[in-house]
Amino acid sequence: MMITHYLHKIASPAAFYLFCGRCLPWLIALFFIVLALGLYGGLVTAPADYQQGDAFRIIYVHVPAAWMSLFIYLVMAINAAVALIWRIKISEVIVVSSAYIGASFTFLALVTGSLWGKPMWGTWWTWDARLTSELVLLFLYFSIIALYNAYEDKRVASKAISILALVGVINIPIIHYSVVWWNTLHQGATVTKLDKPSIHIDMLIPLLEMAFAFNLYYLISLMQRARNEILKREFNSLWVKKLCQESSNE
Amino acid sequence: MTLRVENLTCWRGKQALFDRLSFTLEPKKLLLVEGSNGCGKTTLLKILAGLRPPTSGLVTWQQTPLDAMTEEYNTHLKWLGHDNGMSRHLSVIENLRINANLFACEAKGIETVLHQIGLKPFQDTLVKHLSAGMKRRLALARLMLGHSSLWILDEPQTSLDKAGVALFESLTSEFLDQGGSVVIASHQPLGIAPNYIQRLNLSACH
Amino acid sequence: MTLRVENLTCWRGKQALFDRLSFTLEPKKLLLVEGSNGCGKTTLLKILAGLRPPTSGLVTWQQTPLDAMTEEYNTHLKWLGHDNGMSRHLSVIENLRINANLFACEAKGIETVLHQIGLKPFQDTLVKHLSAGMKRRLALARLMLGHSSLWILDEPQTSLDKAGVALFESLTSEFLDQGGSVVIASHQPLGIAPNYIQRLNLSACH
Amino acid sequence: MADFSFFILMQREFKIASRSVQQFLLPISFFSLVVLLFPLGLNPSPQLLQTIAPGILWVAALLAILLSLDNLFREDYEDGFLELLVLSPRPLALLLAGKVAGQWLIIILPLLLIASLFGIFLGLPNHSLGTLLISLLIGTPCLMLIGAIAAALTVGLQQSSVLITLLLLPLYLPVLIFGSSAVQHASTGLSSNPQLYMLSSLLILTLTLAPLAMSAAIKISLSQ
Amino acid sequence: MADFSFFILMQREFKIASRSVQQFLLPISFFSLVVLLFPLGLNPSPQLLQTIAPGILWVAALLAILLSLDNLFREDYEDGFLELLVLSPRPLALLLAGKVAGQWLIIILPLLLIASLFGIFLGLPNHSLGTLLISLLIGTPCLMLIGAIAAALTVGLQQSSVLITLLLLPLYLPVLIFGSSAVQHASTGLSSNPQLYMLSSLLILTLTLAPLAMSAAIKISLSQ
Ligand code: HEM
Ligand SMILES: Nc1ncnc2c1ncn2[C@@H]1O[C@H](COP(=O)(O)OP(=O)(O)OP(=O)(O)O)[C@@H](O)[C@H]1O
Ligand SMILES: Nc1ncnc2c1ncn2[C@@H]1O[C@H](COP(=O)(O)OP(=O)(O)OP(=O)(O)O)[C@@H](O)[C@H]1O
Ligand SMILES: [Mg+2]
Ligand SMILES: [Mg+2]
Repeated sequence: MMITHYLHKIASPAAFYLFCGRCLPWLIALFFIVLALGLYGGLVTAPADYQQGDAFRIIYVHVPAAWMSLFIYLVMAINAAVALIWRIKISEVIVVSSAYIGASFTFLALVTGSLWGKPMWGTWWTWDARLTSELVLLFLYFSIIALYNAYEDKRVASKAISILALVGVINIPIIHYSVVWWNTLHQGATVTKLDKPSIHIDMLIPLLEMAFAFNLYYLISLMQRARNEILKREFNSLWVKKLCQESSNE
Repeated sequence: MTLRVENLTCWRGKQALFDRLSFTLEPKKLLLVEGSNGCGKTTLLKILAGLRPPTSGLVTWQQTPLDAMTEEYNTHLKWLGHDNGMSRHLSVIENLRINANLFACEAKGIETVLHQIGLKPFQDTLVKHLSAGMKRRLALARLMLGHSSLWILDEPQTSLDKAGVALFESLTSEFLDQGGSVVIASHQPLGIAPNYIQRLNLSACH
Repeated sequence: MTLRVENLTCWRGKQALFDRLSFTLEPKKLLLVEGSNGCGKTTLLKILAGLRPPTSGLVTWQQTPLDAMTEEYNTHLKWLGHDNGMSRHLSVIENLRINANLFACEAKGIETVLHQIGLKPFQDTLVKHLSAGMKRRLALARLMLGHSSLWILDEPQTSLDKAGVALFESLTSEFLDQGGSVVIASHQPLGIAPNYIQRLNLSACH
Repeated sequence: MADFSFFILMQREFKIASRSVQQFLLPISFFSLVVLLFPLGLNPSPQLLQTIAPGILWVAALLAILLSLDNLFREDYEDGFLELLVLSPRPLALLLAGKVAGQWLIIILPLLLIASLFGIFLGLPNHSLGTLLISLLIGTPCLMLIGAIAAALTVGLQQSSVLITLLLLPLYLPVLIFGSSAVQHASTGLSSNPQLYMLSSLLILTLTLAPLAMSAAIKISLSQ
Repeated sequence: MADFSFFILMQREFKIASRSVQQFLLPISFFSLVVLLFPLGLNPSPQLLQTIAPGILWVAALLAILLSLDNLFREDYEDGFLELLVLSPRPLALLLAGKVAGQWLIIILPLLLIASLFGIFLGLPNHSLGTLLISLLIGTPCLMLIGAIAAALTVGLQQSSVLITLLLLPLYLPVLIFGSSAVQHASTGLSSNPQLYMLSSLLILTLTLAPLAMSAAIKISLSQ
């Protein structure tokens, strides 16, 4: 009881709106610093691969983007559960806002992957399990967005997509373990093996930096989208009216 | 058995249908919801039945808010919307049997109800072969199955002929006499003793 | 411009709805078809509109049988059934534009019609977002587009509020004044000068 | 009056479609579903995939059109709009032809786009891609028109979708066979002209006869 | 009161289905359509056919179920019956589960029959025929239940059939992969137990969660 009460309090749309407003400038600054570090490390200091030459450097976009595509889905699913069980408005907003960002990252992972596939496997595309299941993840994001837009009433729409997001969770393990369950062309776990990553430390550090930068980017654009969405939904509530007055006074 | 509404507000799009509406409906009372086309009668009825959430405000039944006891509330409620809720591809009596099951009423009442409502000769006709008014009569038959304490009816007299309307009115009077409450949205005059009736004009809220 | 019916018989299943029905409808006359639920009013109206063939008998318009001149007859006819004939997914004004096109009326009348029928503020609302009565008003708006000499209307007052019914009655009176003929099936009292009205009670045929 | 009739319902279809992007997603989504299911369900070698690609693409197109037929007249029937069409002074055959043409136009562009995309992904050789597009361009109107007759006949019946499928199974076979064998011939380097000619003559036949059949079918369906 | 609820709508589905034989023809007709179209569209060698047979049969079963989903709740929504379900004192999840179970029972028997028939025609080895039937028996309830969630989410929306396909494209993938690879393994002589275990655990998952998701979805769809 205590916990849900507390949750409701800090997750009130007004509080969330103001909180994001305060965080955003700092996050943006941090994002640019980490991005610069990661790019420098990836494009300049990391040694060229002994097999792939400089072509491998696309790893610094492909792998973080692919990770994000899965991670964002998990964030969505968790928020969907929260939205359905505790009826927290902010979670509803996070689900919708994440869908668009997740779709973009998935698209990016697909494009960079197939750009990388051409020199590596000699083809843009093959129908192996990981590639196909990543494509299916893109469709999952699309279907969530389409369902959201099909509903007129956006509060109803967020509940509907929360259910869909939860049902779709079964796909995540399938995408992640596809390289284990089926023998495919795609790289097995290289970085995410816990004991001993099979990748050179000079390559690994920029990769982790890029992954962090991508996470920051997600957080930033999530906050911005969520703020917009909140304003749209609460257009006739007192705090939004007050906010409008303040900003027009300035 | 009291239905109480407190500060009920409903927005559709960018327009408020009603704003901070409050009333109480006691047993033996009929709330006649009136108002011009599109003023929000159907919407109000759906909220009272628990089919839609209101934008804000509270509906309570016996002091408990609706969303806290849906299934319990449903045992007391009978709903008749703009649509009849009958399957086109089933016969009259099959539809009634399913309804009796769904609302856990005894099935033996069905024969008498059919008789009363004038559909006995058509009991094996498929619903898609009924005329508009006969369909509405069938929907009314649902109200007579089993026990309930609250009826929520959206324009129940639609398509009924004069005998049908009279039948409906006598049914309602009887139900009220036995301590039921009724909410009706209607544009037609209602032949029920005025001491039962409590009026709500929605157009006035704008 | 006379609608004449001779020896019209219609069987539905194993039962005759009406048997050797004959009447004539002159201009400036309104035929009010009455009868209990399921007695065959809708069926008769559909036959008169040429939507169904009768089991036997003849319907003529200006001495010509209907099936010999469908498209010619259709230029004179306006039909309003139990359903409104409006697409849920189009807006009010789009629906009217398509109707004007379909019946080859000038589109400029649409604005005034919308105004008259009280749907001007909703002209860009999708039909699925209208209330039951607003939909019926929209269907009535069709009658006012372009010229016609015969209206066939099945329970036109359904779902209309008092203002809507009054509007409908004044429209009909005006149309009759200008020399039109009207066939209406209805259970509700009709506020139209009795000298226009010609009654047909279908229950009497059984 | 007849000259303009064709465009009334066509325009209406466009309006309805423009209400929601999803209408344009129909071919894409269903087509993708069918096409994607195969590589996943079959787990085939790239070579095998290439062999069966023309068949998969054509079957997927056929199924996508079949799916859209079920709803072609349903809503219009239920909200009473079909009655108005029959009672309009304009020629019913032309009105309905316009409706079907509108639906086809809405479906065809995304279908062609996505078909060529999947054609590439499935490893169809470049020179047969053109044949695929042309065969779809000639074949799909046949499918739509024949399907519309079946849809008109079954409007208002219980289980109309089953009936439609049953009615269409034999009717669609010739189109499918000519269409997919055109693509197959092209991808093995043979000329696909004979098949394309056959498809074209089927098209001419359906174009002239289907609108009349449709309007008769609608009148019959409504008069019960 | 809950104990009996499951059977109310199940019985109703049977009643409606018994009105017309066509209901039982739905799976057969659509399934046959898809399965027949392939050999005709592909023009393959018997060997090739045998390789792709498991995939074709599974894809056809999936599509047949997909097709029946579009109408699962539509009529009940339009005639107001869904409102009554929501307002009934019985647990909505159980009522809906009963409905889906009824539909499944109506579909499954003819489907299994026709699938084994076609399996033989397509040259599937005898020992993998059993696996085909078992995998369909475990897999199709998953497909029905997941599909029913999608149908419940899109009830009352414009273009619901498009949306359903789009929603199900990603959701059906796991079932299809495990199902068809079970048959493939069996026909190459390998054990298909791992796949069947995976399918069974998917089934248990959907059996427990889908009714709840469905009832939440129906309530949401009706409340707009
Ligand atoms: C369109 C083609 C491709 C797609 C859709 C794709 C998709 C993915 C996905 C979804 C992941 C994340 C897996 C997870 O964390 O569970 C991933 C990771 C990865 N991909 Fe790709 N990929 C593609 C092409 C390639 C190519 C051509 C290469 C290089 C040969 C490659 C190398 C990697 C590596 C090294 C990882 C990190 C593995 C790890 O440690 O988790 N990918 N890819
Ligand atoms: N599609 C149909 N198939 C078979 N019989 C039908 C069909 N529609 C109506 N009937 C039967 O025809 C009879 C007349 O129906 P009709 O709809 O004409 O009645 P109505 O006078 O319009 O009644 P209402 O006042 O209820 O609208 C009824 O007994 C009905 O059972
Ligand atoms: N599904 C919907 N989505 C959005 N707005 C709607 C929807 N249904 C109704 N409305 C709007 O809500 C308002 C009230 O509709 P409602 O159906 O409650 O009216 P009503 O009082 O029942 O009218 P009637 O007497 O015509 O039945 C109308 O202005 C209508 O435009
Ligand atoms: Mg209403
Ligand atoms: Mg009638």
